[in-house]
Amino acid sequence: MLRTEEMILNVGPQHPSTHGVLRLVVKIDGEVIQEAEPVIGYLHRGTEKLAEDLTYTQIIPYTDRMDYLSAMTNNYAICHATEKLMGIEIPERAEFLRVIVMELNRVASHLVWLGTALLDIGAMSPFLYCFRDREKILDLFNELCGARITYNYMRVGGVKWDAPIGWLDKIKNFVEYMREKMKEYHGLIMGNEIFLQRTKGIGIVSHETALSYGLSGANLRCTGVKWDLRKHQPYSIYDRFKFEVPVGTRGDLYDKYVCRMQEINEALQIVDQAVEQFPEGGAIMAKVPRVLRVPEGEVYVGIESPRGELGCHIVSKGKDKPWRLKFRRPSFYNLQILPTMLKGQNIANLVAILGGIDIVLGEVDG
Amino acid sequence: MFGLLKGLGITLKNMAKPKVTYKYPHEPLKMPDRFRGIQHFDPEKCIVCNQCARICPTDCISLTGKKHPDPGKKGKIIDTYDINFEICILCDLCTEVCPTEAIIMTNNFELATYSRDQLFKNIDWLHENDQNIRQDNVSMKPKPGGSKA
Amino acid sequence: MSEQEKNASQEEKTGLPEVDQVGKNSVANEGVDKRQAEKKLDKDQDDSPKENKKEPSSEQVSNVDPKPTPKGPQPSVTGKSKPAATPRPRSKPKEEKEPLPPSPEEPILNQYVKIIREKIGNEAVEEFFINRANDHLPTLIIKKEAWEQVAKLARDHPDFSFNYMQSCSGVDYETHMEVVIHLCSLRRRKRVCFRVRTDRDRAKVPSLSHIWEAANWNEREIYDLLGIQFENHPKLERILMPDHWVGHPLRKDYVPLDKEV
Amino acid sequence: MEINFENITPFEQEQIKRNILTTNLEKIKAWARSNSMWPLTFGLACCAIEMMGTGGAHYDLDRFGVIFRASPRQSDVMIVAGTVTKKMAPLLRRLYDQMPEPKWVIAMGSCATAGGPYVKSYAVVKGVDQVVPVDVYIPGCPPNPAALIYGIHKLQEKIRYEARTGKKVTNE
Repeated sequence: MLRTEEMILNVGPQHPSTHGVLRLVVKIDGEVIQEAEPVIGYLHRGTEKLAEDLTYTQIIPYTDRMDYLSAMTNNYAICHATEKLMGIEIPERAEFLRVIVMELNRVASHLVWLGTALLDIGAMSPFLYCFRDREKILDLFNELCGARITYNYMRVGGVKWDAPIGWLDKIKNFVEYMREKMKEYHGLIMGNEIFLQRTKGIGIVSHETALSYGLSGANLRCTGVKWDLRKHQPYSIYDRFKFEVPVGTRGDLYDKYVCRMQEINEALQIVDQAVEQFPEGGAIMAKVPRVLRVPEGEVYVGIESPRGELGCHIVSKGKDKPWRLKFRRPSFYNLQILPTMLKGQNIANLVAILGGIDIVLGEVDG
Repeated sequence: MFGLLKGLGITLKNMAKPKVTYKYPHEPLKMPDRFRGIQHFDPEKCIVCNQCARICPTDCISLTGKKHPDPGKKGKIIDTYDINFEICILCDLCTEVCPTEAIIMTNNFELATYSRDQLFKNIDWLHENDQNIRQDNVSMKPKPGGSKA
Repeated sequence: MSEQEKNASQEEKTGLPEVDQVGKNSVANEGVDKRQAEKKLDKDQDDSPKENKKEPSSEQVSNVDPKPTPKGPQPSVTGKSKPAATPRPRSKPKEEKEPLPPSPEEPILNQYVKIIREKIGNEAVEEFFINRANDHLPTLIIKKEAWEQVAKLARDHPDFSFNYMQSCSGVDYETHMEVVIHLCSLRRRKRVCFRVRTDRDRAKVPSLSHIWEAANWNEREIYDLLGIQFENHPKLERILMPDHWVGHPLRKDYVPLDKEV
Repeated sequence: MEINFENITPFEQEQIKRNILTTNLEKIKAWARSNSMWPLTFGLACCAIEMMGTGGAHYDLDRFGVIFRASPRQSDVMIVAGTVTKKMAPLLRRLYDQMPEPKWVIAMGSCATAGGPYVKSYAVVKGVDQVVPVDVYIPGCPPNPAALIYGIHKLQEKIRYEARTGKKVTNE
């Protein structure tokens, strides 16, 4: 029997495999992790405090920079919460545009996850493929709103830009293209023995634990809990589209992978339907006062971002600036379970598990 | 083992596909019309309403106006107009609120510099920056082109 | 206070005498009556929304004002549900004419209150109302002493079964602090909002991290940014800011120590 | 070997010019360095995603000899991509100190340049140049990959220029 010694290993905050500036203090015994403690806050920028000094329109660009992989959903969260508090109903055309961009953004975000998570377990080429296809989505966004990552696209009461000429056809083509590519990814990854060995049975979470930790998104669904806010607490116009909520059974990394891949398919399906049903003409902005004075009150809305439930809690005191703005950041909740998942695992699985959670540090730290 | 070979086959298939890489530094990169690069400012159109400075989330715009030299006319004309491009986040809100389209976006993005001082753009620089100006500025109004057909 | 609750819970275990049960029910009914009375008040006060709006703005300028803002800090039935009554274009047309028709969630809210009052004690619920702007979200303000018990009840009682914590945030109201949790029951597909108030200077709330694990980091974050202490928290340390940081940034009176690095 | 320059014909002179590269060591060093800049992946926030995107297939930084390294010991350039918070600043400095000389820093995005959108925040460093010396600033939030490539080219130019003239480029 080899005698081993306990040792404390510091991973991060600057590390190629941490998805951002996460620091992990890991206590290992030989190869086995005894204890892991995430240290976060290296990207805490005080968005919530800044938001107290900004008007509701000015906050929207800041939400872009929180979860920078899916800025559209963040835009939507703040706009949706504000609209709820003010009682604004937004035009149908704007709703469709919002759903299209949000679902496209979900695809883009999952592609980044797929590329980087596979990079973590040693596969280089999926990264290049994923970024190649993600670039197509970013080009579409670039054409729509003039930015690639930080869109600032939605406004309280609608959206900023109408779809340019021919944009919807491009989306249709993209959906076709992406479906083709999904088959390619499937062939590239699914049969790969190394991938299966590195993911099957690794990082298992039971659904009770997942619920107690408040996990959401694919992290929750891979444990078998069918919970998708688009379906179960419908917002926007998601009740008009047919889509499935993919769930896993075991709750390991492989299930997470399968869930997310199917989510891409479902998102493409929603985009397809939205483009089909896209209304002819119509306004893209509701009638909104120039200065947004939000009536007094408190509101919490949760929406389904690619990472899980993104909530926005606004406390308003009847001014044009929020009294308190708090985001329920899904990555913050999802990261919390990491010590539990890492306990007793091999050190080599650390990055694989971390990659599987799909965190965005800008969101964890707020 | 079969799975690995299958993946390799897909990789090989992709080798024959056309290149996707842009030849950027050798050929200029065409950006879409709505792309947000840096602002262009037209002093003649400005009515010194201060809306852009007020909407800016980072307060990077500062402007001063002076009285109209022609005493018969009312209003002000612009005197200085500075954008501190160090902290501009290109959120496009200034061009959105401008009633006269005095400040509009351009597609120029080649702005890297050796010093921070050069990122402080004054009225002359912004006026000279008149290439690749965005055509489509009335964003909120519906356009017929965006419809299904 | 806590002794009383202990007694109450003990009574529960030992099997309650029937008289007591009836008494509690009547109290619950009283609560409803009071609510309705307040509703009427609301109608009367509704005519002067502008005056109310001005007051908080003046208060924010001068932080010293000891008086609570008329509406925000004391979310009574009148204050919170007012936005619904103002003549704005509402998403739900049924609310347009009558200032406050009964909310569809009201029986559920009353049931919640009844259960909590039965199981824990009359004083456990301070106030309760429906947050109309937020999809008729039942909102309950809980006494600090009963916070932990209510949370446990909310998770375990079959009529609640709120097994999922949606959000946990702290709010600084300048007069007091508040911890707001939004719970969700996946089985019943219902949401609820619980709030607890605490003193501003010695902010202290019992921790819920042993009930929902999700509360653990959230409470650390609230402690870090707002300075609310959580009793019995396993590891109450700063989470976002560096350990040596001075002050709690999200407090309204926070002054940054250094302008630059 | 002695070469008598007096009696070579103009034709021979032409041949010499074409076939023999006369240069000095500094220039060669600068040429080599500028064409194999290995940046340290110092991705912090949104800009990191654009930096990854630049490394992806469409922009392909490998064309310019820019290959991302994970270790500071192997890299010459630090691309600070994202918001530097006060908690992160000491670590940034340490990583910079760990890099071998000669080293350069690119501040990518307005956060790294001056704090950007978070210029009023309590937790953010207002410009990475307060912590480490910066050679090239790339504005934008986040700069698009082409802007990053332009910035890298700007740095290459700077390296070559400094070697050629021996002068420091500061405000040229």
